[in-house]
Amino acid sequence: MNLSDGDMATIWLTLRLATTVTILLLILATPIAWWLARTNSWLKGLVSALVALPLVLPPTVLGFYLLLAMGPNGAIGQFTQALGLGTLPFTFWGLVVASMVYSMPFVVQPIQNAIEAIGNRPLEAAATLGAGPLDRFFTVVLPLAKPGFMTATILGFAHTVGEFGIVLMIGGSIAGETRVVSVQIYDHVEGLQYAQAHALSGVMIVFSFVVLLMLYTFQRKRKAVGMTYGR
Amino acid sequence: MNLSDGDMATIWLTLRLATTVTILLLILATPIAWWLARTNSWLKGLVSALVALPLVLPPTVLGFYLLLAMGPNGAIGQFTQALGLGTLPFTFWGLVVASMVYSMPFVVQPIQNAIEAIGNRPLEAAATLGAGPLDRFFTVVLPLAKPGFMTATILGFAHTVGEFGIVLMIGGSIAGETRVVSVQIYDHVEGLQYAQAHALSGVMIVFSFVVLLMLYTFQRKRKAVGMTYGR
Amino acid sequence: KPVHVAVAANFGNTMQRLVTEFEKTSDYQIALSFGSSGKFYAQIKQGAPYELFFSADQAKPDALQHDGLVIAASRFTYAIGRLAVWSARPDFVNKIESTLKQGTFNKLAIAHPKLAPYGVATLEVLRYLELIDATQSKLVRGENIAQTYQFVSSGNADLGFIALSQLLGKNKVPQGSYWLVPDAMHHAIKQDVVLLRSAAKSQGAKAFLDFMHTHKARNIITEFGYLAPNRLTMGQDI
Amino acid sequence: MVDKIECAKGIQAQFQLNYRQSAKTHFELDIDIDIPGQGITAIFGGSGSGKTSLLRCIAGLEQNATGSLMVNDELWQDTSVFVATHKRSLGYVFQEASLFEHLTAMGNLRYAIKRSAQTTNPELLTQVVSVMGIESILSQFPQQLSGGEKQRVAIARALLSQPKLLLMDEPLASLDTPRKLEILPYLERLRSSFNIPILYVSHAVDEIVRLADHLVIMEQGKVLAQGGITELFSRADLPLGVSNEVGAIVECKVVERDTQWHLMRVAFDGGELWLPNVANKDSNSQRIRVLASDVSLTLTSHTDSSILNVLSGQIAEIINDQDPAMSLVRLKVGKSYLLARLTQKSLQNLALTLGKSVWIQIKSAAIVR
Amino acid sequence: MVDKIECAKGIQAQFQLNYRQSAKTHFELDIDIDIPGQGITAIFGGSGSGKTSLLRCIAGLEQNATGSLMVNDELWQDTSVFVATHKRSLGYVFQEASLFEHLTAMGNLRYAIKRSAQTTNPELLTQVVSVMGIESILSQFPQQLSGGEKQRVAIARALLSQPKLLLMDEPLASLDTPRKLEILPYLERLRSSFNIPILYVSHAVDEIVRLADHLVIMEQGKVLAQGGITELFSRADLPLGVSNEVGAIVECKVVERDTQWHLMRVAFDGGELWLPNVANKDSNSQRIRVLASDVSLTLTSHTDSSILNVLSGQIAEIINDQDPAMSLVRLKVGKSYLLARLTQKSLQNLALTLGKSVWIQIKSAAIVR
Ligand SMILES: Nc1ncnc2c1ncn2[C@@H]1O[C@H](COP(=O)(O)OP(=O)(O)OP(=O)(O)O)[C@@H](O)[C@H]1O
Ligand SMILES: Nc1ncnc2c1ncn2[C@@H]1O[C@H](COP(=O)(O)OP(=O)(O)OP(=O)(O)O)[C@@H](O)[C@H]1O
Ligand code: MOO
Ligand SMILES: [Mg+2]
Ligand SMILES: [Mg+2]
Repeated sequence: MNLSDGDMATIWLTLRLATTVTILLLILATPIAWWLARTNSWLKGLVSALVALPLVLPPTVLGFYLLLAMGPNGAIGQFTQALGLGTLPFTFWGLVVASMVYSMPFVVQPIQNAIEAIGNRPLEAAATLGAGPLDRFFTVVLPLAKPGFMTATILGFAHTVGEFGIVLMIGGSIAGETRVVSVQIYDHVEGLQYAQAHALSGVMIVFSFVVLLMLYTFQRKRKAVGMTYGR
Repeated sequence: MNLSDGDMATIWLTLRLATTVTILLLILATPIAWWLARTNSWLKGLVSALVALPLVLPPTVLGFYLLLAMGPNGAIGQFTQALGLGTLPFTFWGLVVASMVYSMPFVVQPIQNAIEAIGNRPLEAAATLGAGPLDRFFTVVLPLAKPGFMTATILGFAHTVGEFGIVLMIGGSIAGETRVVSVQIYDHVEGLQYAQAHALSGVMIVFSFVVLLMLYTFQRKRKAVGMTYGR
Repeated sequence: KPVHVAVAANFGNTMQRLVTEFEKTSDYQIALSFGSSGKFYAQIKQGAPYELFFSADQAKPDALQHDGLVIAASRFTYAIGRLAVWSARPDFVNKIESTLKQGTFNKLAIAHPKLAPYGVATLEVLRYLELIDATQSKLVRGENIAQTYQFVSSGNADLGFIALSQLLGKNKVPQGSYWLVPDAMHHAIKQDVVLLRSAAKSQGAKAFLDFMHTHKARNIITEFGYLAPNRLTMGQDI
Repeated sequence: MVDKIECAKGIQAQFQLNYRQSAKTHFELDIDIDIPGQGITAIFGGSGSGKTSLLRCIAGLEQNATGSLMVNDELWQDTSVFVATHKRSLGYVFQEASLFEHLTAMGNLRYAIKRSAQTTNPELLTQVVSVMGIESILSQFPQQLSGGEKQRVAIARALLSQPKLLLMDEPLASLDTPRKLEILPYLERLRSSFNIPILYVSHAVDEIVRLADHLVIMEQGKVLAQGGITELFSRADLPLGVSNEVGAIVECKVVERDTQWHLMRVAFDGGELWLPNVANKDSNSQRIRVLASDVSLTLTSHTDSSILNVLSGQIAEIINDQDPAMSLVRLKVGKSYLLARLTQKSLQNLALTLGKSVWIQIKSAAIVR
Repeated sequence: MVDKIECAKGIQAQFQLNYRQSAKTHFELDIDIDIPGQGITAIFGGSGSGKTSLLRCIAGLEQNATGSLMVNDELWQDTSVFVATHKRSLGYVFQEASLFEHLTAMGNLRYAIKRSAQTTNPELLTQVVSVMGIESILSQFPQQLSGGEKQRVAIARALLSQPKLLLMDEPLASLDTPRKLEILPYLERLRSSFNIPILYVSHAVDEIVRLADHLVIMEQGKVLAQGGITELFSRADLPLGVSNEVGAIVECKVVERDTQWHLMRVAFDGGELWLPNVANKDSNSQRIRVLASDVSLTLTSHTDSSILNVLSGQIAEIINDQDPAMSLVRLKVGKSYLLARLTQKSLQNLALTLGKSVWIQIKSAAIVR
């Protein structure tokens, strides 16, 4: 496989980005999903709609608006500047924020559904056994909602890896900082360097396939213990 | 709002595309999700991984490979030509197929999770009451897995609306046939016609927001009846 | 620390060659970003850390100049694009005008006129040949000329107006058949470069701009299918 | 047992099923039963003995079970045939109510009615709903029902599917006695007026005695005993609950209904008994259970006692009870047998020995129907 | 009732809760109970009467319930205070087992042990596991357990959290009698050796009688009666199951254990009774229940009967039974009361009237402990 150093750098950056985004998304999306799953507030529909909204805009366009918002004159930009962080576009953390906005619904929704499916009873049982809210979350909600968290992780991670419209717009394809694999493949394809594009795509596909296969197979094994005959 | 006729045409086309893709995806993804949720076959991990795989490629690159595959020399192209259908790129149905490949995981995964969460018992109860497989599916699985189907529909639809890398690649931006809103907004942005871009984005956002809000609010109402105190 | 250069996608391959040559003789490193000119415009307005911007046209440098984000004096036309009609099939382009007129092809791929200057030029050619109406129903538009090229190369479109540079790149042997569109049929596709105001003091950027004026650079540009302007004057016609 | 070829009617079930529980342990069901094709067969056995598994096999819910199943001439399963659950005309009341959570109570009932092979008489719905006492909760969703309410809706649902075989897994376990006393007679009537066989898992001996004609006793996945209820219930070696539930079952004929005292006189071949009248016009036969602990013996006949029923009989057998203080005495009364549970001390006091003639006292109030 | 200020010990609960069921119907719980801070209080009532709802209020699981709750001097809820469920030291055996599906049986037990306020003596685990008979299924997941097995694990789990208050919602409903007979004595021992109060929902009168000291009877969300079990059980106007479950509870002292006949002689203020010996070394007091249907009356004393226990008493009251054929007769025996259920006919035959002296016969075998 003739991967250049540049290709390798983008792979590492992509993994770093996707991992960061996925972890942060899980941390951020879980309380949102939890709240959405449990609340009876009228705000629920509103928040759900807001979370899903970024999806309907083309990523480049979303990226464009994020670029405006995070730029020196945008609301977010003003805020980050006031914090002394400078502006986010064209930095790794800018990519992180933008990817999070874009992949949020893929992480919130499956977790929310999984939490809803658990119902109240296991939580009630845990409470009567003396488990506080956090304890309940980690020992009851998390394991019982595992399929939802798995799905959220896979969709969130893969979507971040594959996304590039937004990344290109916010990141500006700066080698080592914001040029991720998707942008690199795109560049190869656009530059008609098909051999390189194929090689890099191939690596991505094979690598992702192996990871996904391992994930799914592991998940299947775990469940086989619990539900042999599905009583 | 200064939407041109061209803008309006793209909006209709987008709705048509997203609706078609979502309906077909639901029809196609449901049996896959069902199978994945219920099987103990070793193929399960493999199929799951394959379904999720398209996600990791940038849409444009995926579009590029689909373009090759659906072209006159590609495997799919040979097949469609043998069927006398010609080739798919630059046609509405080409967009449909490409969007389906790309949005498949967002539809399969939530449905699969929801079906898994139902468990066997409701199906067993239905069977003892004389409900055959299809009957069980429509009267038990579908209503009980409704949150999953909702999520699948919303993610699938919104993702198709927002998608554009793949659409651009396969569609060729033919007005009325393959030029959807996302492409149109993109064109506005790239062409520095920011006012038009803002107007069209605004329409998309407001429209989608209203639809999503209605969907979520309706879903919430329905559930409020069933689970007041969540026993 | 390298010089950040934003390059219109169509010039990507050429630019890589140029950079390789430049870095042979210079201590400066060049970091390239490829993309569409429209995107670069938006990014530069938001403070993108580029030092040089090689646009695919003159419109974006104009707009940036109007916004006061570039050093006006630095601007010049670095290349003039050339159009070709290409088919992946051998001999298909032999009698191109009649082929176009008779519509004996499935699709005609062009670059999106709104997005790519090659698209604008293509329309001018079609208008010149009075083929606008005849081809209207068969046009498919690529987001940029790269996509246009892919439409043709994958066999999905029989014909396409692409950049000559795409056929002549060092590492490619042109397949099929092509017709070089006479330059007289359309306005020159002038591609301008500008030095961003934020990089006014960048020695590396200046060195690279200087390199662009050298014979070596101009030879490469020509070799890749562009016209290199005779007199490299700032923003003026040749 | 009757010859199988002559009389294929009935339920012949023979199943093997293995549950792997962990690397070391597994549970094996291995049963072979032949039960009547009508009336109620009780399935009795300790927790984890395989009762639910047996019902699941019969319902076709355990795909991994091998064996064969004939239900009243219909072949439901053997090595080559496996009729899918939804094609077996059966009703199943699961151990946990298992209502459809997305449907109201009424929705659950309608689900069954729609899929019933027979058309449902609207009267049947009204009747079942009223016997189960669920009129007022029909519009509630399962999440809004109490434990017992769910169970009653589940029973109603199974009945409304009008099956040819009814499987009931502890259907009355979480119901209070008054409720049970409304449902039990209905099930009795089902038994007699429709000809459908019912398999009825229960831990409650009084329910079993009252309802069942036939009994299957299970232990660790195997059948310990099966047969007619009268026979099995006077076998003291079987673990029918505890020893003070032991008793004899007597089939009687009603010979007189005394309207003044609201009593009825029933006759069996060992004599006659007085018991509180029960208005069951449709049938003159009456099954009663006389608990061994309710029978006392005297050597002479007393007339100044509140005990109305005094029979004479002989001591046929004396069996040691699980409790060392007690003995079980089998009494021959006519051609029937009764059981008495006495202290060893009384046995000695009255010098009771095999063959001795005694007077047998049974309180009317103690007779269990 | 004792003055509340002097003796705040005990459980004072007062709750209102409204369930909206549909536009038209709703269920209202409105109760005010004051029960002892130790021993077992049974909660008895028809299906849907609000028993589970009451337990949920006490556990703090019904956020919408208003009212107040004091448990042995600790304030758990009033208008301004609401102690969260996990901070209330309680154990709850739900009506449906409600095990954690992602944990094995042992995992479920460990979950409770880890969160118990007290450190758990490893012996306690062994003991509880063995009483519940779940040694062999500890490695199984809930989906692999039978109904009764799940329930036993759930009981074990609640016990192992070593709470200060135990709420049990029909814990033994789906267990067979032998199993119950292993668990019941353990619960009895819990009552006596630890001082924790237990609220015990049950439909089974024998369980209640055996275990409970105190009784709360519910009907349609309200408390119909509450008080000591002896008192309530001899009140014939209460719907304690059915009339043939009516009986008197007598607290006795063991005065002699007869090893030859395996009997024991117990004394109460109305006389003495013989019953099969029970080896409960720790206590000399014995609670027995004498079912009204097991008591017969004679006018003279007989010596040739197998009935060992004959007491003398007077007729204190004659009450009409739900069954028109029967009467309940309240008998004064010493300072205690017994109940007899007789046919109206016997009443007439023997000319039994208020104040008349009679001989009271009770079989040893019929005495329920
Ligand atoms: N899916 C399963 N996997 C492994 N073991 C199982 C499974 N289902 C049941 N068992 C085991 O099979 C045995 C019989 O279970 P079954 O449910 O038939 O018992 P049961 O007689 O109905 O008991 P109960 O009265 O407690 O409901 C039990 O020991 C149980 O642990
Ligand atoms: N979430 C709810 N929404 C509406 N009504 C409810 C809800 N939960 C319970 N109910 C109603 O409240 C009443 C009391 O229910 P509860 O569960 O307390 O009864 P219970 O005494 O425990 O009965 P059982 O013995 O049948 O379990 C029932 O009529 C039930 O229908
Ligand atoms: O370089 Mo362009 O803007 O893709 O024609
Ligand atoms: Mg069972
Ligand atoms: Mg209840």
